[in-house]
Amino acid sequence: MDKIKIYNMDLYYGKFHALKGINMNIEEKCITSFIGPSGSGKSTLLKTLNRMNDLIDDCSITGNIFLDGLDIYKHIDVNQLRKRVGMVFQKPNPFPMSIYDNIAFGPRTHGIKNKAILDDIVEKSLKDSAIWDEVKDRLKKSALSLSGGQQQRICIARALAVNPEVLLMDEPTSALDPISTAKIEDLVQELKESYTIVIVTHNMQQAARVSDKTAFFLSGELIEYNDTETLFSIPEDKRTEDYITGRFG
Amino acid sequence: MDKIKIYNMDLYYGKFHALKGINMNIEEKCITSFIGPSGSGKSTLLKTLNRMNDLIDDCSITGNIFLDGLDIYKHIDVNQLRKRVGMVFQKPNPFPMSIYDNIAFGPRTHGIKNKAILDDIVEKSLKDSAIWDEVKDRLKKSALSLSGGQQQRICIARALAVNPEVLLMDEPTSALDPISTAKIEDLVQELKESYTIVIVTHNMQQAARVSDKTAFFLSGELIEYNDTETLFSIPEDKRTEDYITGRFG
Amino acid sequence: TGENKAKDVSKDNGAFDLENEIVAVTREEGSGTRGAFVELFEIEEKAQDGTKIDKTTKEAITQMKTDTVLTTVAGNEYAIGYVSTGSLNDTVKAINIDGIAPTVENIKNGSYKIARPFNIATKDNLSELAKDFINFIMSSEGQEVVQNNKYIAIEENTSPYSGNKPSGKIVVAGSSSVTPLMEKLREVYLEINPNGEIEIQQSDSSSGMKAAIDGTADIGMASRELKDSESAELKSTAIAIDGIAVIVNNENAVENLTKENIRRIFIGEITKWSEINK
Amino acid sequence: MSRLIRIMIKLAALITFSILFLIIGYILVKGLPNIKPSLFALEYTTENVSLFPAIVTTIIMTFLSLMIAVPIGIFSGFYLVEYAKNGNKLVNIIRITTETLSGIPSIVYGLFGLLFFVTTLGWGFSILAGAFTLSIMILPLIIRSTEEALLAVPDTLREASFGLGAGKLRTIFKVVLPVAMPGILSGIILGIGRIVGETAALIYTAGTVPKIPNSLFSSARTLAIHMYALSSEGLYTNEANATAVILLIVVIGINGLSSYFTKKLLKGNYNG
Amino acid sequence: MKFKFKEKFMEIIFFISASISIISLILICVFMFANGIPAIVEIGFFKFLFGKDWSPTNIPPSFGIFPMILGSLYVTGGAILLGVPIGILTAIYLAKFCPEKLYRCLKPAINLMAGIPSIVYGFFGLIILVPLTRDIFGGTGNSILTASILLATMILPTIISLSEAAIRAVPKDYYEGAVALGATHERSVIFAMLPAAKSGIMSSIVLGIGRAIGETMAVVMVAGNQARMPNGILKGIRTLTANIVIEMGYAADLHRETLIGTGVVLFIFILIINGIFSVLKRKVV
Ligand SMILES: Nc1ncnc2c1ncn2[C@@H]1O[C@H](COP(=O)(O)OP(=O)(O)OP(=O)(O)O)[C@@H](O)[C@H]1O
Ligand SMILES: Nc1ncnc2c1ncn2[C@@H]1O[C@H](COP(=O)(O)OP(=O)(O)OP(=O)(O)O)[C@@H](O)[C@H]1O
Ligand SMILES: [Mg+2]
Ligand SMILES: [Mg+2]
Ligand SMILES: O=P([O-])([O-])[O-]
Repeated sequence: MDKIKIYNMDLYYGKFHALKGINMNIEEKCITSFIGPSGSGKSTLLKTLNRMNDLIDDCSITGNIFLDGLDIYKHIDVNQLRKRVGMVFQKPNPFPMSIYDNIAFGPRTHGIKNKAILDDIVEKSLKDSAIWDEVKDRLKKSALSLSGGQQQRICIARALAVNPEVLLMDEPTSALDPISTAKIEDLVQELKESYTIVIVTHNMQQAARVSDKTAFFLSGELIEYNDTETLFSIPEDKRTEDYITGRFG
Repeated sequence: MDKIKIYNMDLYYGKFHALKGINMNIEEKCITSFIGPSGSGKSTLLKTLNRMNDLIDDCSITGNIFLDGLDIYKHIDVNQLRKRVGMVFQKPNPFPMSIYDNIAFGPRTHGIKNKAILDDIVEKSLKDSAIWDEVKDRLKKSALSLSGGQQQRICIARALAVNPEVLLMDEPTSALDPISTAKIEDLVQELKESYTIVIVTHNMQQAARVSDKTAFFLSGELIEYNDTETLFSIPEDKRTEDYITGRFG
Repeated sequence: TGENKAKDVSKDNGAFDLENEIVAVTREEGSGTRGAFVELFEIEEKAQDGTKIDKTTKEAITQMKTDTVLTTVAGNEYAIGYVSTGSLNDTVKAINIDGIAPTVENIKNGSYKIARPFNIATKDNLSELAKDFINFIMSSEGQEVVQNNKYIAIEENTSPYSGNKPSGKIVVAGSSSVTPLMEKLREVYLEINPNGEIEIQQSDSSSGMKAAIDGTADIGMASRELKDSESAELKSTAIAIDGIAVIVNNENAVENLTKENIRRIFIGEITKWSEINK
Repeated sequence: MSRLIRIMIKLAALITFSILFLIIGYILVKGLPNIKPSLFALEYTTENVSLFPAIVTTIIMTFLSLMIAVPIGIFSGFYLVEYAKNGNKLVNIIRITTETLSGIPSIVYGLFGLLFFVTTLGWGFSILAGAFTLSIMILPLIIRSTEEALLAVPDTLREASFGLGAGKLRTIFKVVLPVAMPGILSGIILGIGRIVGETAALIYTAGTVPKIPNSLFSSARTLAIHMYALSSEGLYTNEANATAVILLIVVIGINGLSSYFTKKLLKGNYNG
Repeated sequence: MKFKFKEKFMEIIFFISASISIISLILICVFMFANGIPAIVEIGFFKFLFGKDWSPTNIPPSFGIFPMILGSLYVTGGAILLGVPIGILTAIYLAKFCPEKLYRCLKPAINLMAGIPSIVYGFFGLIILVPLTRDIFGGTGNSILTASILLATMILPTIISLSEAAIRAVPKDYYEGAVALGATHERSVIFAMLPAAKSGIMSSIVLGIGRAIGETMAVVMVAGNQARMPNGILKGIRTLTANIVIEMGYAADLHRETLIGTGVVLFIFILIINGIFSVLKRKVV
């Protein structure tokens, strides 16, 4: 079943045509990865899925995106959309507050006030993002004092804490070591049971390892979109082949 | 020959013992990589080599570090040290000015005012960091309008522009696509001819690919330090073996 | 008359230098003090055709309050200015004009002519308290307060106060020059009539008149004559006379100036202390 | 080069603080010897020239004005930065108007307050009319400093908050405001400075009655006006000098209190 | 639903706040223009603006404010020349050079400086600065120079506080980036952090200029207030604001309206300066 449908979408930053006629369906409870060289528009497309591009002034979009059949620009309240479609960013961006408050921010936003429940959520989210052991003794310390990798895992925990339906991850492991990465990858596999996941990655091994479907972007165009196995073994497009075999450029 | 000698170094953030009794020599014109899980102190040690840790208030250091036999804390002016020991950060941090001015910042700092020379340096640095073609038409545009990957390559170019002797790179390719990464890796290999390079990476393939020597860190300790080939093929320490084979946790 | 006893010493040791330019300090256009000063010293030229030109030199420093005139003159050896006699203090020296000192007696007996009235202005339907307070001001008790504070009483009506001590509240607003006197009058009056409540708003003559016209104040205070537009709506009464003293720095040896000298200083014809009496 | 920069920076700081301490020294030297108990009598008379009522009025006036201007100013800042689209013509007009109005002499505000609050609305000379006039006067300052402080908050924080499904409101109050608060506070402190030091605008709106006000509709004088009133005829110069010292102390007190409250407020915010 | 209501409700509150601000700002403008424009029209635009004689109480009166326009330009220009560099450099000092302990004393001192009333500055100027400049530079002391120095002092707190806040808000990444290139602390702050704080610093300057132009009570005491064409910085001059505050108390009728008209001129004056600044701001990206 398709969770998200993107129909004939074009996106401009001012006059710069950043995404060109994108058509694609993202399957429910499945991991989709976006690959492509830097600047190809992966992050841009990802952000569009929970309307984070609304925040950019000169960004204009044509075409439609549907979540469960509803147009996200017309029929869904944007905050509800973002609650349902969570996000982890490329650069770690913890809030300048304590680790605990960072994680509890989302649940509190959605009305959870009970201390015990919050404590549980915080603990679970931190465990799921493989950082509990490192921070359990300093939950009241500022999240900004952590290392880059730790910060990013705090951000992942923060996103998980609101229990989204879809999780968008923009190179979530680019700042992580292999062990944490492996943990996150495992986690992502687990989450697949109940969530739809879209992941941007530069690491083709990662894409091959974790995702069910892969989309390859180049200069704002969706070049090829297929089952991960198929795409990596028998790419249809010459450019895809060149890219995945590193012959590119 | 040893470019840098670290002798019995301990580092504390307040009371937190972040680096424990580090002894190591970094060879001249050679690529050394630091690997280890997140929070193990790789970035911390790297920053110590050009005294970026001076900027952190509650950071205290004991032991000695020598550059070409001179104690960097006693016998070298800190700005000269940083000119000689350049750095690329984990998070791209271009200045809020034009691309051109970003690259020219370092040379200008060190007294180069001649426009033609600056132009040359800017072009060469951008070419070396594999981003010249993407930005050559918009050198006067703000560097902040670029994508994450592009920004990081600008930062690499900026570091190269001052012609350092040693180049410290903290996960310089963690935000780059494979093609740019490959270019940077090639570049690093080339730079080795004339520079000493220390690179922090989470990507063990990268470490294996580019570096001559590899150091493995765990919880602030230097566990093992050896030729890259040796370390990856016949690690002496059980923990190193567990880590590089991904059995760690 | 008008002789100079200034020590004519060299400029170097900082003593008084007669060759230094005179620094004339005047008040702003429209100030009551200035109005009286320029009129009485004939600095203002009135022609038959109704034109009126204030010829005060444009080089004169203009200060907008009595205290800043005092401070400027006190701080500059070569300055000359003028202030209300009520505000004189020992930081400056008041000089005699044509040999006459600016004392209360001299002003009262008419030998010292440089003075102007303090006015209050009211509308027709006054409250009981306002009427009574004005009666008090014009009574012998009220005029005694005027005299005790270095101002000159209005001669006319000096019968004693005989009010019925009404209660209520009135607002008196206007000129800051009149305010100190009005505060004294208020205090003495409230001792006689504790039932009343009097608020004094210190601003300036024009605001006082405006307040009286639109009813924000019961009584307006002005240190100048009323403008035509104001007297169309208000009735004014002089409650006291205020002398104007010409002042110089304490370092200045000048004790006396002729009226003509002062006029020529202020229209810019005399620019050096040494030129006086030539 | 660096040495030159450092010398210039230190020299500038030296100049600034020398002048400041010169001024403070001047105030103290002139004022301290004239401070005497009678200045603190409950009621003002021409004998004791008490400044006590003026202290009370200054405090009331400051907090009343801040209560009006700070929320409106900060909320306006929110609207301009977080809601109005960038490049919105209206925003630019407001920005330019606020900046322009900050250069209008306060006496013009005073005359406006006189016409509008005192006369048209019929409030008479009153603390309320004074506070409203002052509020309008310091609004530009608060709006602008809020705007700048909000603009300085990195967008990544807003993105993170929105990404969690937080609405604008929550993002603004829980994420953006705490980060921006120090900048806003410095605007508020500048505003306090203007309130406490203002004379021209208040003479025409709050009046100059030297009494402790018994309602918001009473006329009363702040310390600055008290000083102005005492000095203007050159009759109470010593008392005016003493008032300046007390004024300094009151400013220190009010500044301290506002920093304290802002910090309190922030603490509460982080745990919300 | 409740959630959405609250969002909408607060957005409306913010909008109303912004509207109140706008309305009150517009009211002030309307007040000024309605009172000032008729007088300007009656006198004649050019006669008013470029007339060199200001004798409002003469009969017939003469209302030329050109000397005051120049006066404001000179005094404000002087204040900016002295105050802006010192202010920004001091802000840099406080944000990046000052030891923590010293900062805890100096910061409240700056706040205090902002809280000193104009008339205190005025007396300070009259009693300390006027004799000082007279002794050092000559002239009467009540001069453009003295007024500029005094005004520069008075705009310092505005510029310092707002610039300091802007500099502190710059992410430390920029600083680190510069330091790692071998730039000294000074260079990193000036060339990497200042550009990032540009917008905030610019607006501190604009507000400072506003304060300088709009300031009256202090300038009036030291500027000499001669309503004639300026002739040297050691001579006195009258500014537009001084003109308003000096004469408003006694003015009536047309005279009063011309004073408010002077306010209108000031408004336009600052508008032009702000216009120049926003163009500059856009250019220097
Ligand atoms: N806010 C913006 N304004 C203008 N152009 C933008 C903006 N954000 C991105 N771009 C441009 O749009 C293109 C696509 O950017 P995007 O960030 O989506 O690339 P990406 O594929 O995620 O690259 P990377 O792997 O480097 O993150 C790039 O050329 C970039 O310069
Ligand atoms: N400024 C600081 N103050 C206090 N603790 C710090 C600071 N910076 C780092 N640390 C702590 O020091 C330890 C080492 O941090 P460091 O950044 O060197 O790790 P790292 O190996 O680079 O990790 P990563 O791969 O996540 O970047 C971590 O536990 C971190 O929390
Ligand atoms: Mg991206
Ligand atoms: Mg690190
Ligand atoms: O000059 P006055 O202040 O007395 O009008």
